[in-house]
Formats: sequence, structure tokens, C-alpha cells
Amino acid sequence: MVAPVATSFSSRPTTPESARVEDDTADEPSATTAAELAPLYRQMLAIRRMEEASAKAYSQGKIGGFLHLIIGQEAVCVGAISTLQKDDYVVATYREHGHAYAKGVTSRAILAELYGKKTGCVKGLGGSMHIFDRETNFLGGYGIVGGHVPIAAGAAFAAKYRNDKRVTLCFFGDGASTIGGFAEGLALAALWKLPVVMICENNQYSMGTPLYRSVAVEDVSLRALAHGMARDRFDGDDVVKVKRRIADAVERARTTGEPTLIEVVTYRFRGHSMSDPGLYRTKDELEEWKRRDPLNRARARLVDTGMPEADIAALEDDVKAEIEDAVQFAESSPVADEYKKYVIKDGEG
Amino acid sequence: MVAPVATSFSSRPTTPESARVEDDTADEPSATTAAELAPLYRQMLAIRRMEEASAKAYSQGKIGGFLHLIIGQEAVCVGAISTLQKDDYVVATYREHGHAYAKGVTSRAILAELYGKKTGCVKGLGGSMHIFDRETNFLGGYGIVGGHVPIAAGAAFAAKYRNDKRVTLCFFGDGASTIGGFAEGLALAALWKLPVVMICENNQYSMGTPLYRSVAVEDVSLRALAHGMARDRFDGDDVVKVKRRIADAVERARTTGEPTLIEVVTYRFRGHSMSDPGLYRTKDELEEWKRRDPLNRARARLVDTGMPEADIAALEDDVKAEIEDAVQFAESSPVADEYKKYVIKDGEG
Amino acid sequence: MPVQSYRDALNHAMREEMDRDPNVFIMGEEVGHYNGAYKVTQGLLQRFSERRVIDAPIAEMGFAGVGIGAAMVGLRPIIEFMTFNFSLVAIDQIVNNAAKIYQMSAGQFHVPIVFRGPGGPAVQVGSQHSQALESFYAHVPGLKVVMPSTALDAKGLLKSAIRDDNPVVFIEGETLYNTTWEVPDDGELLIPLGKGDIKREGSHVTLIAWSKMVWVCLEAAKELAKDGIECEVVDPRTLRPLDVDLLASSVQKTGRCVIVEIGWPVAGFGAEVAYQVQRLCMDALDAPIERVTSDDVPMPYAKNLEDEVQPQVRDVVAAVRRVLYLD
Amino acid sequence: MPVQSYRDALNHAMREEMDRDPNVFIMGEEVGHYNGAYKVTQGLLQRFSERRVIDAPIAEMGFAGVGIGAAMVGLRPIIEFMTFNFSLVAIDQIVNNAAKIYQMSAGQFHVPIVFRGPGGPAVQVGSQHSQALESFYAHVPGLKVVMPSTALDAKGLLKSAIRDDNPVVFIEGETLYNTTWEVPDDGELLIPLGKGDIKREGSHVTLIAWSKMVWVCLEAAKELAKDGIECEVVDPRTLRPLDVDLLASSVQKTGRCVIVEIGWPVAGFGAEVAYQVQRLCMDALDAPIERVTSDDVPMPYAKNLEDEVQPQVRDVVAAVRRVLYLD
Ligand SMILES: Cc1ncc(C[n+]2csc(CCOP(=O)(O)OP(=O)(O)O)c2C)c(N)n1
Ligand SMILES: Cc1ncc(C[n+]2csc(CCOP(=O)(O)OP(=O)(O)O)c2C)c(N)n1
Ligand SMILES: [Mg+2]
Ligand SMILES: [Mg+2]
Repeated sequence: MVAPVATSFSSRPTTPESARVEDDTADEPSATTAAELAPLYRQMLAIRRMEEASAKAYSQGKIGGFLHLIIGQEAVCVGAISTLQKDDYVVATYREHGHAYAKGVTSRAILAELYGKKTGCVKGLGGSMHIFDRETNFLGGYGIVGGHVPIAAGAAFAAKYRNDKRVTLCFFGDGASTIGGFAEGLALAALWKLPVVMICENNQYSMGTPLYRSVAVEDVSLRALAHGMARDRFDGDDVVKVKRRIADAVERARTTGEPTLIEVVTYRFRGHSMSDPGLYRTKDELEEWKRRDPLNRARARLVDTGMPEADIAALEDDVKAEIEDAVQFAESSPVADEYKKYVIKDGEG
Repeated sequence: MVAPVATSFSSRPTTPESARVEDDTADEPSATTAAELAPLYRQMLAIRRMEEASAKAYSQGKIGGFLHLIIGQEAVCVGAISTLQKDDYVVATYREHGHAYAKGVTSRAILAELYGKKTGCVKGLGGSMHIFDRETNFLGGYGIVGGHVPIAAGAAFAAKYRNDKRVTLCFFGDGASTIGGFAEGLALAALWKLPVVMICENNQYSMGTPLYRSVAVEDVSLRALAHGMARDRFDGDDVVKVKRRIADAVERARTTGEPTLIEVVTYRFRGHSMSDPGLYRTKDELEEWKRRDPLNRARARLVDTGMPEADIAALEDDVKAEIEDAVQFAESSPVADEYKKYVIKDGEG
Repeated sequence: MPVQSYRDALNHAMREEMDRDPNVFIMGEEVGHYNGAYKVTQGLLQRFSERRVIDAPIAEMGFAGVGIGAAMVGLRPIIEFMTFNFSLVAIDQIVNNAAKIYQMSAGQFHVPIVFRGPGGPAVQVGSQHSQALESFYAHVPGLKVVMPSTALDAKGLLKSAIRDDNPVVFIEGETLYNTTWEVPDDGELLIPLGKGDIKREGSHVTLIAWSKMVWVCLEAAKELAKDGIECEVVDPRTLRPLDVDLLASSVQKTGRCVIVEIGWPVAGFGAEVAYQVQRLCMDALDAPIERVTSDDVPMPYAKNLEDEVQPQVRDVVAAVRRVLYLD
Repeated sequence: MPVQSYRDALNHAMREEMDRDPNVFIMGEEVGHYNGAYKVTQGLLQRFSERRVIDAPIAEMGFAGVGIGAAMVGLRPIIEFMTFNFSLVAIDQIVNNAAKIYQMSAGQFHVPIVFRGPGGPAVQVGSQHSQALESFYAHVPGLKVVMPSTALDAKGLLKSAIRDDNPVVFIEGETLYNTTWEVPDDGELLIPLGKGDIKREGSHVTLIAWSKMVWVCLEAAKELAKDGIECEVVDPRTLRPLDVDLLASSVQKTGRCVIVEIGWPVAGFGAEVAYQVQRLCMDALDAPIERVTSDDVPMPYAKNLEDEVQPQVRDVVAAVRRVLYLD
């Protein structure tokens, strides 16, 4: 019954080739100033240091469960979210510490959450994957791949319903591009013309699977074509460029209400989560990407803008102090203690 | 909190414009012969008469539940399935009497099933929506929109696994184009290069909703673009043309193993199901489509091929006799009587 | 008092709540232009326009999620599933998002949303369209689950559900839409979620049932009354939270309990009811608790088989006689 | 006898069955090149090549359906869910297709498929990743549901599941992979589905538990033995079909019953067990049946809260003492 011919179901050999974007602006840095770039650099650095601190705490057993770090990808969330106003919404995945921080959640609240402390942004109930913050309109980190995409469309639906001009950014991974929740959320956003920007952070792997083994065509942004939706695709290591390109889409959403699908090509320097040794990629591949570290790139550009080295160093010291304080805060906070309170609102309504 | 501006979520006024395909072959009838066309015409006519008989039986209370007729769309299933070999698979929706018949299920077995009789193709257990037939490799009629698309990919997967060169045809409606099951089935077929032809029967409505209120772009075949998949789109009222165009895709699947997404534009003359009065469309619209009735068209072409009127009439009498016999068979068959037997195979395995 | 159909009661509940609160909207397949596959939303599009009555394409996972996102930021969506059979493609949104966002956000976001539509077998629609999924939803903390049996309950409970700050799964009886009941013409008719109702008083046996099975129990009770057997028919109305006190006090009185449910037996909601009753009434029980349920099979299409599979009045009568040791 | 880990037992079961039958293949996220998110499929890609060990993209609904279609035409797929939490996006395929195709086709097509993967809370993975969904699947006729507690059962039951002609939902304990048990080195080690097992004999109280909770019960039994209380620990192993005879005969003997489950209480599978036990053993029962379950809440992240929510040995001990009226 079984044919003797071995049939392979994967479309390419297993060694990935680097999947850089064909993009004519790829190597032209976007014009910027110290005033614009310094706060972006500061945020990226704070996210990097915060995540390094969390990795350390994890290895000491102070953080548990799944911990997904965004190290290497910081320019995407920082550049994208810098285009928003406070009232705008952000919806993200389980890899969302950076997005929460960029939207205004403090490093204290994030780290305390990872430590499972009462002072965490969700009182130790959510942990790394489920950061929520009403104050900054951070609508959450979600653990089911693709499941949050319709939720982002829903926040945008509310903005359209109220005509309040708020914009929603929705972040998801390249691996989410094959799941129904993404397809349905995208279709509804297009049909109803909802003011949402769907941002695929293509870090080229979903866990250990390179994108070419997940999709037939390695360009997630093409999904927009069938919906007549605006789309964009670019490299994500220049934070200013990310900001510019996302700003166009945010502007489109704000003024015309129309959605955009954007794919940003990036790379994570760490494993999928803390337990992943990353054996599916070569050291060379990783090193190549590290040479394009968005933080180094931003720092170098900051120097180019004429910002004095002493000022940069002061900024860096400030970040160091902030994260040290946040770690200290998380360490010394009391453990989580309430959990029955947040099941049903207002008793038996 | 609510803006005073009324916001419409539908993208066009509610009167649909006729959605004909831009297709340079639209009005050139494909060359054919009586030998080719006569059996196709016979099948279409038998399906029409069988469905008319079932509508009558429904109104007499002899058939219950949901009854979805394909009247007006017969050229699609007949033309498409005529390209297959017996070993090939067909997977369809709840609107599948025609597909089953075209694959070789008898009108007796289909009508007896609709009557809930023991002699029905699934012994009265499935009814109109769930026709299955192992003998002809008809893998079923399914009631959950989109849910059968992955199953079709699975049958094609098995063909690839065994390298047995079988081809799978999967039929679904325009309304299925927004659901996750379709998106995932399509993505997997493309990724794994499965020998399946995905055929969207775009009859322009999902229940009472015209396609322009279901999707942002009224071209379901565009979904193929993002997957690098072959696609086609054409009018479905010329059965020979349907046969030719589907044959190309079947050939592709059989020889290269590659999938194709095809949209066939058609129209159903009856309501969505027997309980639907079809108030969402105008009489004029319906009449315009009826003028393009694929049966009339096929009959006229049969005359053109030189088939004597007497032979055509004989064929029509034959169909009449077949369906009368099938009705008689259904009426006189014993009622269904087994149902506990088909829950778990072989007792408590 | 005016008599109203279950369908109209639901329709008026939505209309009144949409009149009352501009944040309430309804979304689902065919709810607008088509006036609802079962006409429950009749006239709402005309009254409230396309902004608030939104026809959705076939994408239950997507529009359930859209409702959840909208609810998080302050709207109060009513999401109609054409039938609850189709909620299975959206259940991840309900279980993993709607039910958990209040908890995951430590109370910062809540999800005031109603998922509603008909559930349970209808007539001859086959196995994929004939299932009672209440035990799935009742299992999940963070949800409320409501299953009204009468037009009165339908109206009062749906209004409460729409005003509730939590996600509510509201399962209507697909075969109850044409049933009627006395319903006061009162815009503030609010029946609290979590309170059961005694649909008929009796002292010999307690029958516990919800949705359509209440009607079957009432019929059985009538028949049994002819033999002098008085059944108390208790309708919890809300499965989560469950009014265990009401159920227990009835069984304390009667000492016998039959649970009647339209769905499959194994791990159905009736099992939970049985557990609670035996826990609270073990000493009072004069016989084991009996369940009358659907046969443990996917639903066949043929009418004769479908009737055989579903709980009938005669099955309830037989079970009552068994717990009374009369046969 | 050689001792083996639960993980290796599962791995060997699949390897042996794939050696035995060329129609068996495995498909799921990261099952191939990554050797499985939990390493259960370690080495299978190398042994069987990409044709039979297929890495799927994130599309559970899609690849569950692909498995079903392939099974209909004669293959025997093993579909791995990275965890059963993600089966919720595929549940429509399992309930409406896998479970019903044998019935809908009146026996013409059957679906020999295994859906497997870890289920139940792990450690600190939060509410969306910590749920025990066995009561959903056990509700559905047409499915079998298996939940092994030991490496021995894991191997013998998985081999039987792969050879079974019906769809089997095979839920592994996410925290059991490293546990060990004596497992004979026997390629024909087949434990029949639907047969329970007594994991410890005792005469005072019957503890009914499956998967990880068997271990908790064994610990509790050890502790209680110090006070002279002898618990019988009964593991149904298969929830559907359920070995009610074994459960009932134990309770007939002991007269007391505590059901321990890791999931939510309301309409959990424990309710079904309780219904069956009270039905068959009402006269023998000297105390109401007790359940020990998770708290009725979405799972919190913090370790201290997570421990509080889940059933612990001390909770089982307390319940046993309650049904013995010792406190
Ligand atoms: C529906 C579902 N299936 C599987 C998983 C397990 N899982 C968690 S993250 C992940 C990979 C996601 O990859 P991608 O979308 O590229 O995001 P990244 O982790 O790279 O940021 C998988 C398979 C899940 N969380 N949800
Ligand atoms: C998941 C799901 N949602 C809703 C339905 C109810 N329903 C049955 S048919 C139908 C319309 C389908 O339209 P289309 O796909 O265009 O097929 P057609 O009926 O026109 O052949 C709907 C909404 C269903 N069966 N399944
Ligand atoms: Mg990725
Ligand atoms: Mg259609």
C-alpha cells in the first residue's frame, strides 16, 4: 500500500539561508536627531537590560514557567509603539515585555510580575506571558498563537464604533501566519475597514521551525493582497526606520480608518524560551545577526547625530539604575496573595 | 461615549451588482462533441430532476431537516467531477447531492437517504447534508462551513504519502472563504504541495449575505497569491468549459502533485435551504441568471453538435424514468432502523 | 398578563437593552438584513442601523474575538452564533480569552459580553447540527451559563445577561422559539442569574431539568399526577452559577431525584447536578439519583431514530416510577 | 524488570508501532527536527524520515483535519498537540468530524487516529496554558479518551490506541514525563482501552483518580496508612469507555469514595464518576462521595497561588478523613 519512494513534505533543505528583505531603503539610515533617537535608544536599552535581568532571575529560580525574551528584536516594538498616543491600544503575544515597556508599563511592574509578586502589573496572576495594563491601554499579552488577533480587531472595532480616532497595533510572530485566528482577524479588519495595524514580527523562527518550513512563500505581508489591504515589509534593525514606516500605517488608520498589514524582518538572539538551546540554527547565523544588533546601530547613529559620549553614558547609567531599582523592587515585594477575587466581577451579578 | 456619527460597517449599498467574471473566454463556447456533452447533460438533468423531486417530497413532509439544493449550479459539480477517475476523492459541503451523483452515487441511494430510509447511502443516519459513499470515494458532505477543507487536504496527503497519484477535489462555498478552516487547509496544501484542487463555488451568497458584504475583495481565488499556488477563476454555466479548466488543475495535481485554487462563479436558483424565501435578491436578478441556465445552455449546444432531437428526448425520458424509479424506491423502502451500531467500531476495541 | 413567544421575548430583551445603553450592539451571521436565521433579531437592523446590528461573515472565531476586544474597552457586545454547534470553532476565544481576561489582567479589564444562540438538537438536522454543549461552557470558571426554558425566563435572563459585567453564554432552545408564556410588559424585568425556579410543585419526586427538558418534565408530571404521583419540577435556569440550594431543598423534601437532560450522558451537566445532590442530600435520598438523557450516540437523521435517541415523556415517567420502586 | 520513564515509554510505543505498520505516521508542531517540545518524539525523524514524521506549522485545526482525512482513506495518524490547551482551536475537527464520521457514513469510513500530547496544568505557565480538558472529550460519543498515570500504562495504552480503529484522545501528564515505572521490554505490550487498574489495594476508602492525581493519591494513601487507614487507589486509565464495574466493586467493598481530579470542579469528569458510583453503590455508601479538585478559578501564575489552587496530598488526606467522619 505504501509507495517505496520516500516523499519529503518540507520544501527545502534544512539549512536556512538568511532571509533578508529586498528593500531599496535597507542600508540608508533614516534621517534623525538626538532628540528623536535618544529616547528610543533609552527604551531599547532598558528593555534589553530588563530582559537580561529576568534571564538571570530565571536561572536563579526566581521566575518560573515560560519566559520568552525579545532580545535582538527591540527596535520593532520600540519604533512601532513610539508612533502611538497614550489612548491608542496595543495587543501582543506572550513575547511582550518590550511592547508593554514601550507603551509605558514600568520596569518595576513588569519585573515584579515575572517574580510572581503582588506588586506586579497583574498581581502575580499572569506572569511573563500575560501582562496587561489598563492605564497605558496595553490590552495584554496572550498565549494562544493567533488568538489575540481578533481581539485587536475588536479594539479597533470599538474605536470605529465610537469614532474616537484611536489606533490599535497588533503584534504577532511569523509562526502565527498559518493559524485561523490570524486569517479571520485579518479578513474582518479588511472587510470592516478597522483602524488597526497588524505587525508581523518575523524573527524567522517559530520555536525551532524556520519560516520556510511553515509557509509556502516566505512573505507574510502578501496576505494583504487578497483583502485589498495596504501592506509593507522591511528590515527591523533600524529603530528610526521602523518608526517612520509604522507611522505611515498609523496615520492611515487614524485618518482613513483603514488597516495595514506589515511584516518586519528581525531576529531573536536567545532561544524561543529559556528552555530552548536553539540547536536548529548555526553559531555563524546567530553571529551574523548579532553584528546587526539594533542597539549598537542606534548607539552609533546617536553618536553620528552629535550627542556627546558623556550624555550617552549618562543615559546608559540611568537605565542601569532603573533596572537595578526594578530588580530590587521585585525582589523585595511581597508574594502574590489574591486569586479568588478576579474570577467573576461583582459577585453573582 | 458614543460618537453621533452613524458608522456603517458594510462597504457598499445593499443592492448587489451582478458579479460576472472578467474572462476573455467567457462567451466562446468550448469545442465539444455529442459524445462528450451528452453524458454531462444527462448528469446535470438527473441532478435537476432529483432535486426537484426532493423539494416536492420536502413540501409533503417526507424529507425533514435542512435541504440545500444546488439547482442552477449543476454545471460546476458535473463538469469538475467528470475529470476524475474512480479512485480519486471528492469532499463536499452540505449542498452535495449533485457532487455525490456526479461521482457515481445513485439517485436511489441519495433520495432514499433524504427520505431517512434504511436503503439510503448512509442508512438514514446522515440525511441531505451527510452523504458518504466508500465505493465511489465520495468522502462526504459536511455541515460545518470550512471544516471539511482540511479533510480534503488530508485525503490528498494520503495520496502523496502513498504516491498513488490520486487527486482530491474539494468543493466549498464563497461564504467559506472567511473561515479559519479554509485558510489553514489552503496553507497546508500549499506548504506540503498536496495534490488537491480547491474549488470555490461562488454562488454569490452565503445564506442571505451577498459576497460583497462578506469579503473586502470579491475574488476568492486571490487567496492563492500569498501561497504561490496556481489559481483560476471563471464562469460556471458552461459545463464543457468547467470540465476543461478543472482538467488542467487535475492534471497539475496528478503529474506535479501541486494544488490549485479555483473560483467558479455561479448562482443558485432556489433559496439557501427550503425555509429561505430569498428576500435578499430581486426577481430581476434571479431572472437574469435563469436566462443563463446551464442546462438550457448545454441542451442548445447538444443540438449544435448535431445530436438528433429524438435522441436528446430519449435521454430526457431516460432521466425522467430514473428519477421516478428512485422516488418510488425511496417511498417504498423500509425506515431506518440501526443507529447504535455506528458509534464505536468493533465494540470496545 | 400578555402572552409572548420565546422568540419575541428575546427580541424585546435585546431591543430594550439597546435602547437603554448605546454601548450594546449585536453581531453575528445574518442578524441584520436577514433578520436572523431564526428571526430572533427581527427588526433590529431597521431600528438601530448597521452601526449596531452587524452582519458578520462566516468567521465565528474572528467575530467572537472582535466582541471580546470591543468589550475590553467598554462596549457591551451580543454575539449571536447561528447555532451553538458553530461555537466549537470559536470556543478557544470563549474559554481562553473571554473567561480569563478578568483574571489575567487582575481585574483591570473585564469582558461584558453575551454569546447567544440556539443550542441542543432541533429536528432532523443530523449529527453535526444536533448537540447540547452546555457542559463544556459550564465547566469553565469566569463564564456564566444561562439556559432559559420559558419566554418569561428568556426575557428576564437575557436582560440580566446583557447588563452583567461578565461573559455570559446564553443558550436558547432551538425548538422553543415558538413556545409562549405570560410575560409582563416591563422594561425592567430582570431575573437574576444564578437563581433557579420551581416550575411545578410536588412532594414525591424532584425532576431537575433546564431548557426544553423542562417542558418534557412538565408533561411527564401531568401524566404521573393521574396516578397520584406529584413531581416537583425544578429549573435551575442558570447552570453556572448553579442554584444548588434550591435543588437540594427540593430533594430534601422529596427524597427522590431524576435529572433530565437533552444531551449526551457521559460528563454531561446532569452529572454535576447529581454530584451536588448526593453530596447535600445523601441522608434524605430514598433511591439512587437517576438521569434521563439522550442516548450516547451522535444524532441520527431519520425522524424515528431521532425520537428514539432523545429523552421522551415516557422515559421520564419510567425513571420516576423506578426511583419510586413502582415497577 | 527494566525501569523506564513515561517519556521513553511513549516514545518506544510510537517507534514500535511505526516499525510494525507503515501506515502509522506522526504529525505535529516541532515533532521532527526539534524532537518534540517535550522530547517525546526524540529520534523518530531520524529513524522514519520526513515522510512519516511531519513538522506542522501552527495550524491545529488544519493538521487535525489533515489527520482525519488521511485516516478516512486508510492511514493511521498520530497527531501531536504541543499541549492539549491548543486542542481548543481544533476541537471542532475532533468533535464534529473525527467522532462522527463513522456514524455519518453508517460505518463506511472509520477514523483510526490518535490525538495525543500533554494536558493538565504544568508549572507556572499561567491560565491559558493550564487546563485539564478531559471532560470535554469524554462527553463525546465516538471518541475514546485515555489518560495514563504510569510509564507502563502509557506504553501499553498508547500502543492499543494506535491500533484502535476509532479516534482516541490520549492525554499525557505534562508533569509525568520524567516519572519512571517498571516496563517489560515487550513489543506486544498492549493494555486494553476501557480497563481500569487498582494501583493500591485497601479496604477503608476508595480513591478514584487518573493521570497525575494517581500519584497524589498514592502519597496520600501512604500517609494515611500511618494512621491505619487503608486506601484503595483505583485508576480508570481510560475515561471513555469507563470501567464502571471496577470502580463500583471497589466502592462496594469500602463504602466510601473520594474522587481526585486536577481540573475544575463544575462538570468535570469527576462528576460523572460520582454519578456512576452513587447509582451503583448507593446502598453501600456510608458517606456522601467527595471530590477533591482544583479551585474553581483560572490558574494563577505565582507558585504559591498555583499550589494553593491545585489538589495537594493534604487535601486528599483531609477528604478521606471527612468521609470516615474522623474530623
Ligand atoms: C495555538 C497554539 N499552538 C501552539 C502554541 C505553542 N507555541 C507557543 S509559541 C510558538 C511559536 C510561535 O512562533 P512565532 O509566531 O513565530 O512567534 P515567536 O515565538 O517567534 O515570537 C508555539 C508553537 C501556542 N501557544 N498556541
Ligand atoms: C461554522 C459554521 N457557521 C455557520 C454555519 C451556518 N451556515 C450554513 S450554510 C451557511 C452559508 C454558507 O454559504 P456558502 O459558503 O457561500 O455556501 P452556499 O450555501 O452558498 O453553497 C451558513 C452561514 C455553519 N454551517 N457552519
Ligand atoms: Mg517567530
Ligand atoms: Mg454561497
